[in-house]
Amino acid sequence: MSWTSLIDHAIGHYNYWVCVVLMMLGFYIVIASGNLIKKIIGLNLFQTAVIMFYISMGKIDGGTAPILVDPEKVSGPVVYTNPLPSVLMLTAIVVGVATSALGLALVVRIKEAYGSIEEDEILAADRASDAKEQAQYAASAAQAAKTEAAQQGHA
Amino acid sequence: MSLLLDCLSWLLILTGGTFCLLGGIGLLRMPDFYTRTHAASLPDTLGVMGILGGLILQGVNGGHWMSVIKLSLIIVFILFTGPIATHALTRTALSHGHAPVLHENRLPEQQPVKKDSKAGRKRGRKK
Amino acid sequence: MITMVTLIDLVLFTLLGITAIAMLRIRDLFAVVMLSGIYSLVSAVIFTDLDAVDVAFTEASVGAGISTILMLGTLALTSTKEKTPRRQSWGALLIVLVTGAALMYGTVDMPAFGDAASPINSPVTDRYITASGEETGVPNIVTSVLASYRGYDTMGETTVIFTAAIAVLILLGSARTTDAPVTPRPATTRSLELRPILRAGAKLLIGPILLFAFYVQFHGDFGPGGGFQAGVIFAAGVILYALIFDMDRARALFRPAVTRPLIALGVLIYAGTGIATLFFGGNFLGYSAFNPHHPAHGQELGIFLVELGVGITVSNVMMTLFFTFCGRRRP
Amino acid sequence: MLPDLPLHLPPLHLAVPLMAAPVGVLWRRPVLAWGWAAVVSAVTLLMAVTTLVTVLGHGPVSYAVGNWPAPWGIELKLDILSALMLVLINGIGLLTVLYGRASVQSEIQASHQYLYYICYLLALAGLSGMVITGDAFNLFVCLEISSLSSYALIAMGKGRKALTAAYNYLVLGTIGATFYIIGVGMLYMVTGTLNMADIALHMQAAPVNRTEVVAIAFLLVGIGLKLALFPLHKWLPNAYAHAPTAVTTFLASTATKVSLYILIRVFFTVLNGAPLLASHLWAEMLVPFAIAGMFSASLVAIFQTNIKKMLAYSSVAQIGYMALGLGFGTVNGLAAGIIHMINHAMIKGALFMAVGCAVLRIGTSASGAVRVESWQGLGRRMPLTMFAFVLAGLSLIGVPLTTGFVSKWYLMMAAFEKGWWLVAVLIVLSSLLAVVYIWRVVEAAYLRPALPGSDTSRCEAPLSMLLPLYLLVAANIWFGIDTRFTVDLAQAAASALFQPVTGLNGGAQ
Repeated sequence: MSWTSLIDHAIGHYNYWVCVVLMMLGFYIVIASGNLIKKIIGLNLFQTAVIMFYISMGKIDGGTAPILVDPEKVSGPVVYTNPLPSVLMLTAIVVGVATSALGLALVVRIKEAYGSIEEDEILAADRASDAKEQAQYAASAAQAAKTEAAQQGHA
Repeated sequence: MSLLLDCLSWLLILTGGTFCLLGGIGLLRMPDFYTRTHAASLPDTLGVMGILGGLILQGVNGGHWMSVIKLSLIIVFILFTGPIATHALTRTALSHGHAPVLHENRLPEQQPVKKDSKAGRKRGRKK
Repeated sequence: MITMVTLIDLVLFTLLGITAIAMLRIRDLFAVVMLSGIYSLVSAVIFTDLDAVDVAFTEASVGAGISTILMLGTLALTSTKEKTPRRQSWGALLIVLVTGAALMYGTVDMPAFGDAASPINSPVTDRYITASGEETGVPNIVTSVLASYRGYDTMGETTVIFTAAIAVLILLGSARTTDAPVTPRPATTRSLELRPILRAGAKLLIGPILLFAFYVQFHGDFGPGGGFQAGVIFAAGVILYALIFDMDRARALFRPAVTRPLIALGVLIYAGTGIATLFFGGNFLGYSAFNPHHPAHGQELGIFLVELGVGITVSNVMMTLFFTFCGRRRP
Repeated sequence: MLPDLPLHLPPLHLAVPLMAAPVGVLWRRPVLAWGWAAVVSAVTLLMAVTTLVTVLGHGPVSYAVGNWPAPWGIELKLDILSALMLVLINGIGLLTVLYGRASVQSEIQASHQYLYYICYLLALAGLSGMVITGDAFNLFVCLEISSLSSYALIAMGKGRKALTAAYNYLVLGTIGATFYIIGVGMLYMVTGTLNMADIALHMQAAPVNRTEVVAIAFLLVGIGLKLALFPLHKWLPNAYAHAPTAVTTFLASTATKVSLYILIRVFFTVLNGAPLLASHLWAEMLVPFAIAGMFSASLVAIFQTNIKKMLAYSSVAQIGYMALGLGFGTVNGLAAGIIHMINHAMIKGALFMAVGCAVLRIGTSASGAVRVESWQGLGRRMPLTMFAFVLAGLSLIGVPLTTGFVSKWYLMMAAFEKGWWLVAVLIVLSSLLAVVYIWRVVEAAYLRPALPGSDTSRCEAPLSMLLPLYLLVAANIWFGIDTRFTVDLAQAAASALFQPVTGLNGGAQ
């Protein structure tokens, strides 16, 4: 591959590369962040980057927005950018906002129930209540076994 | 005529662009919240008006009257929203006790770039 | 080939990357939410640049508008600081790097950006571009594909929004909401009421915003826009009113008893149009059947109806979301 | 002019529950909402059965939505497998609605019950939509309808853990869906179409392309997340454990099955005849994950004290069996996977229904009622429920004369056919693990004394819950003895999937 073709390749794919980097930034925020709101923001970032990826692939050099113009008003053929990615991504944006609304509602409820929106604190709270329940049930099970043994001995 | 319009339009666009740039620089260089808000309102008003005005002249030149109308409407709306937003922002800051860093209440050793808002507020209350 | 568009594109994309990195590093959630609004706005500019005007319109109104408001509402109910320091999670980093590397590997064989000869500009797209004008009578190809060729998808999309509203009502719709006027109101709201300039400005703006929503709704066939964008803009006007004047008064105007049935009505209009076409002898959502002599007229009617359904559902869902989030009392 | 309804059935599978959901806003009274959901489920089940009969009689059905021929419009495509899935989803749906009335009454506050039924109808619409569509992007839209409604349904569970479980499911599910659209986007980029059969045709014609490889990998991971395929199963145990029991029953027997269906579609319709599949590498890649899931999830299940969570881990293990069937990459392997998919829906449906009956009567806190200790002495207190649990448990283990045995038998046959003796041995070994965890519950219920202070009077669940439960248990036994129906259908569906895709608009077979 010669240098010029390499540069052409780089320019032709720069958009996709940036989209990949943005996707991964969003993805990293989702999985590495311990704050529930920030995770949702990360998801938004991730999804917007995917939208950008789709839109990038639809663009045609020298094209125009896919709204038909009166052929009498312009000279020569008109190149329209591909409308299909736009259509798909309109749907994706809607899905994205629906998901984040639901996620945020869950965050509000979690805050009310746990008093925190930090993953670590929530996990700790869950662990504490689990341990308490475990101890309680283990004790009652042991007591039940003891009573049963006593009854059998009695009989 | 068209050349004149073209020149005028470019002049306006360049002026607008310069104001935007100045606003950006001001946002970074100004010492406290209020002066920064002032800087930030530059691109909102003069910057955008310059650029849009230039574009309107281009539209007049090319006879795209629909675009001219739409651009004029945008100018009107930005003229409304920009200053109102700036005003609301600064008033909220002021009512929350965020005092401006004035010349007399800045400590001599304090770097103007490091506008510590908390310190500023404390001294503001003292006054 | 470097064109002006590519150049603008490069700059904007770099800006986007910087914003994203800032969002990763900053721990003040308020700032992060603001940055995410900026991120959406810059994305919208890029979409315009890439000729996806409808997507840009939607991203600007949803990503920078509604999403940001919902997030701010959530922050008000939770907290604005990220407590835990960002964990140096090597596992997460590894997953992300592997995924990223896979994607990068995938880009190698991708057709170049802007290439008119790439496979996606295939017969499928050709028909949309060359024939949609005659087949549907709608100049905006995005609208005709959205509402007619792929109208079934859009019905699903409307349902997704409906589902979100139902889900948010399940989660936040009861117990703590303030159906009665809250007394005393928080200090910030009261101080807002004392601001004549803000109120006067808002008064002047709300009318045109609502008017613009209707323009976008009914002009979506000819220019960018459509039911979804119109719905969001209409809701934005109402939200602006609620923010600056009074939440309770806004809610009295757009009562849940009215908005909630309307959410359902929009979905029903959409799906009902599909069922109606069956009675006219077409396939599901085959609007041409409405007018056998002029299929394009039938298409126009069908597209008008389903866009109306989308607009009704979306505007009412957005208002419901806002009122449910912001009407909830802080715990 | 009345439309010819049987001809327009395909879009109605989605449209009927989808329109029923907004209408449901009107019926606020729980009884009315329940009745509405039951009527709609019955109607959709009837439609599904009609479709299955049509497909069996006349071959696959293709429907052009909006009269736009594929690939310009969205094509709905019903072959044997999708018709079978429709019957499964709607059948289980009807049973859970009938069963769920008492359970929902006790677990969800009265003012929210109508919203529960709306969400259920939406989930039903989404799942049906995923099964009938022939368009890769439309599948994503339907996936989101079903996912969003499932998140809400799970969050309705008692106790705060339901909220975190729903949140985690939401995050992971959205990542999965996003991976899926990245994959679809890349496939669209190199083929220029979104219709699955059309993508297959393009990929058959073109040489292997690196973008395609990555696209398939992303589709796999995305669907794997939704499917809870080991090691992407982290969301599932908590989501199933803390959701209302009726929701767990419905999701456990339908949602993961539909995800598996998508996986089958990707492998056998999209990758049909593509140079990529020549090595069968993709399918075989599933095998190690499937086996690891079978063992590790079963082992974790043994140590659970929460019975719902134990069954949820067991689900992860069972998903391993289904994925293993796919991984053989042969007609018989695929058939075995499909058989297990159907059978497991019946098994887990019955098990979770039995759990729901017990929860209704034990009636302590949400997590307390499903603890093994709370179940002590339940054999005497709720003999019918526990008997059903034991029968369904035997089926899960794979005892002869139950459906579980049938699916494991066919899986082993497929393994032998491939010459993978070790895999066959592993299938038997992992089934033994199921004996251990089912035995723990049985032991507690029949051999341990009841907890002090707990009610020991005999108190069976209401008939409205027991009937659907015993219907499923009976199905478990019936299809375990008379294997013709499931096995023949699964084999027909599998061999149809191995036919090459040759054209669009119904020309797939």
